Parts: sequence; structure tokens; C-alpha cells
Amino acid sequence: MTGFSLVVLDVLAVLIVVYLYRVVRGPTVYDRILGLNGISTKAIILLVVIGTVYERVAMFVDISTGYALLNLVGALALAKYLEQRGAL
Amino acid sequence: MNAAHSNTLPLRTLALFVLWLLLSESYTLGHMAIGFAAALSVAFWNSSYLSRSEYQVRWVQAFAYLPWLFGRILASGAHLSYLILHPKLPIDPKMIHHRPRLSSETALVILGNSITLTPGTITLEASSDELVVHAMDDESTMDVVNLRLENKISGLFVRRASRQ
Amino acid sequence: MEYVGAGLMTVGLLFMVVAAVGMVRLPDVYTRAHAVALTDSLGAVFLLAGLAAQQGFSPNALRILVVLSLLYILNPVIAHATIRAARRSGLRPWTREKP
Amino acid sequence: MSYSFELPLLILLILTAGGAIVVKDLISSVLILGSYSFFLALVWAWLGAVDVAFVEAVVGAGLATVFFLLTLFRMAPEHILIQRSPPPISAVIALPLLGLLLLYAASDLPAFGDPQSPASSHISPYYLENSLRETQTPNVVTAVLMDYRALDTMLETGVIFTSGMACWLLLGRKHS
Repeated sequence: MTGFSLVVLDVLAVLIVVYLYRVVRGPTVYDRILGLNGISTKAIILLVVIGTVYERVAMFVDISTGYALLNLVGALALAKYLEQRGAL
Repeated sequence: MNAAHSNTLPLRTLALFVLWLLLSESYTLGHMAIGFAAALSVAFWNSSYLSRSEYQVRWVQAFAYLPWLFGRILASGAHLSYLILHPKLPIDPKMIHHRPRLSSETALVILGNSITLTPGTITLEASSDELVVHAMDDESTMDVVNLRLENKISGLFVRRASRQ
Repeated sequence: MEYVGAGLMTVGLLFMVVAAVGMVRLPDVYTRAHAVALTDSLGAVFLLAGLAAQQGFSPNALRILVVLSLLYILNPVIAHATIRAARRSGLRPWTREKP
Repeated sequence: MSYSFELPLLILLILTAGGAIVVKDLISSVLILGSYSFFLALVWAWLGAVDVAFVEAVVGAGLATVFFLLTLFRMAPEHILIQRSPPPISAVIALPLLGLLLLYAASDLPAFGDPQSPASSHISPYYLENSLRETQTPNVVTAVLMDYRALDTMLETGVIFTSGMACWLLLGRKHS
């Protein structure tokens, strides 16, 4: 199944470029945050897929869990701040 | 920390410890001791965040709720995909103000989360007397407006016999 | 089991492609948030469930399911927080008929 | 091992690096740098250096982004926009030349994964054979980082500690 996993990895990488376009272009800062959130969701999945390709799921799942939690903290901090301060 | 929380402390510790055992795959004494200490301290330090509510979860209905929610997510996901891929982009975004009849905070959180998870609707504001929901078009709003989600969720909780 | 996993992953990928298309086509933050929620709730769930199915019944499948449920719980929170910040800072949602 | 996933990753890295330079305000730049850092973590994960990937994801994509943002939030809004002056002529001439020089030097490096390269034929076998016995650490990369390079890592930790203290001192001040 490694061939199929590689296809999944490549498709996800291409999709990330689309989200990156939104992060770079996004008219408001909220578009950028949303784009970054989409990228990190995909990156978390990418990590798990890489883990299955290498057959070391345990370690990669640790990384992706840590990243998911950090992503939550970062996004919440950012949203809270922008809420208080208003749009830029 | 009041009496009600210390009652569930061993239970929560046990649940966290079982999760640790399943995830760590290492059953030496040292690792298990570390895991137990971690589970106990997490369960202990989070005690103050549990608010003592007068509602009790009906676990059978709660487990039946998840597959049902997933079915709704699938259906509205297909609908949203149709909206996005349609060449004319037939979307008609609108805000709906919805007054939930749920009195428990937990139920309100679950309702808000379910609305956001269902494609086509996102909770914008959640307070105990009003929910503001942003919806893609009229069809996506159905579950919120006709109270299907809400009735399901209120079925998950039962008022606890008051002990004081 | 492997073919079930591959099928689930393909469905997940399809939903993700749709969400990416939506990310480009949709007109404003609020509607784009719907597209991101679509990726998270359906694409990620199908993909990770497919990966777990490929692992069979093993601790590894359980680990993947932990990541899945984490995404399932945390992502609505992030989407809600972002959109609420956008609304509170006074961003007007796009509507079909221009006022 | 095939190259089919490294190329997309490297392209993503270059795109994000370029995007971080091109955008007009610092907040977007910081967000794009966060995603850059995450792709770097994916590269490490793909190369098998899981620990480095973990550190990169946590410190680079998580903590550094949050610290950058906290700093930006202390600044006046007008300072967040980037005013960019055109690059000096000397840089326009010298930097491509430097790049060419680096590419020329890189052409002498052994091919990636070449079993005949000096690193693969002398150093790696030693670690692969002896690290478990000498350090009792199942992951070779961790063994190299934490045992064979312990002094180096200790000083690195000192540097990180110092910068953390500096961040704390700067950001922990009360608003006046």
C-alpha cells in the first residue's frame, strides 16, 4: 500500500499550496488564520500518513497530537487578541 | 474541591491511566508508575474545572448520538460539496438567531459544537439565551430551525435527583 | 481491510479537494470557514479512519483514532473562535443581494 | 526510497519562505513563517529524524509563532506594516553569485542516501552498531543528540534558556 500512501501525501501537499494561496492573499487576517488552520489540519494528517509509511505510528502520532494541541492554543490566543483589539 | 468531585476522582484517574496503558505499550514498572502519577495529577488538578451540574448524562443515548450526528454531517457535507462545485455558486449566506431551550451549559456546548461540525452551519456566538448561527443556505439551516439537533441533545441529559 | 482503508482515504481526499476549491471560490471569511469545517469534519475523519482501518485491530489504530477524536473536538472550537473574532471586530458577512 | 514526496515538500518550503518575504504586514508574515516551520518539521519527519521534527513543530511552529505574535501585539498598529526599501544594487549582484557558489559546492556532496559516502561508510555504522549498547536509547538520533553530542546540546539548551528568559522579561512587563 506504500504507493497509495505516496499518492495521498502528494495530493495533500498540492492542497496545502491552495491553502497557502489563501494565507498569502487573504484580504483579512481572519482569512489567513483560517488558511493556517486548514494547513495545520492537513499537516497533522500528513504526519500520521508518514508514520504509517515508516511503520512507526506511535512516534508520529505523538508529534501530531502535540502539534494539534499547540495549534489550538495558538489559534485561540490569536482569536482572543484580535477580538479585543479589532481588525487590522 | 467539594465532596462530589472527590467521588469521581478515582474513576477519572482510572480512565486516564487506562488510556496511558493503551497508548504507551510499555509495561515496565517504572513507566507504569510515571503513567499513574501523571493520570492522578491531571485528574486532581482539573477537578476545579468541573462544575457540579444538576444534570446527568445518559450514556447509552450519548453513544447513539455520535453515529447519528455523523450521518447528519455526511448528508449536509454532500449538500455543501454540491454548493461549492456548482458552477453558479448558488449560496445564500445568512445569520439566524436561535433561542435554545437547553438549560445545562454542557448541553449548550455540545449543541454549539455539533452545529459547527455540521457543514453548512457555524456557531458565531453562544450564550445561554441566544445562539447566532451563520448558515450557507436555507437547506443547511433545517437541523437548527426545526429543533432536531436540540431535541436529540436534550435527550442525552436527565435532571439529577437533587441531593441537597 | 486494506481496500476498505484505501476506499475511505479516497473519499476523504475527495472532500478535501472540494474544500480546497471552496477555499478559492467562496467570497468571504464566513463562507470560507464552512469550507475549512468541511475539511476538518469529513476529510480528516475519513482519511484517518482509512489509515486506522489499514492498521487493522492494533494499538496503532487506536492511536490514530485518538488523533481523530482530538481533531473532531478541537477544530470546531478553532473555527468558532476565529469567526467570532471576525464578527466582533465588525466584519460584515457577504450576502447574495447587495444592500 | 523514492523522491516523490521530497520535491513537493521542498517546493512548499520555498513558497512559504518567499511568501513570508512578500507579504505586506508582519502578522501575515509571522503566520506564514509558522507554516514554513511546520513544513521543515515534515521534512525532518520524512527523513526519519523524529525528535528534531518534534522540536521543530513545538518550538518553531508553536512557541516561536506565539512569541512573535505576543511581541507584535505590544506594538503600535502602524509599525506592523512593512515599509520596504528596494534592495541595494550590490546585494542584487552578490547574492545570486553566492547562490551559484553554494550550488557549485553542493555538486561535490555525495548523493543523498549514497552508501559509499564517507558519512555512511565510517561514522553511521559505528553509531548504528554501538549506540544501543553504549547509551541504552532505542532511537539513534536521540542517542547522538543527547549522549554523543551532550556538551553541544547542553550549551544549546543554555542558549534557549537565555532567550526564553529574555522573552519573559520583555513580555512580562506591565502595560504602562
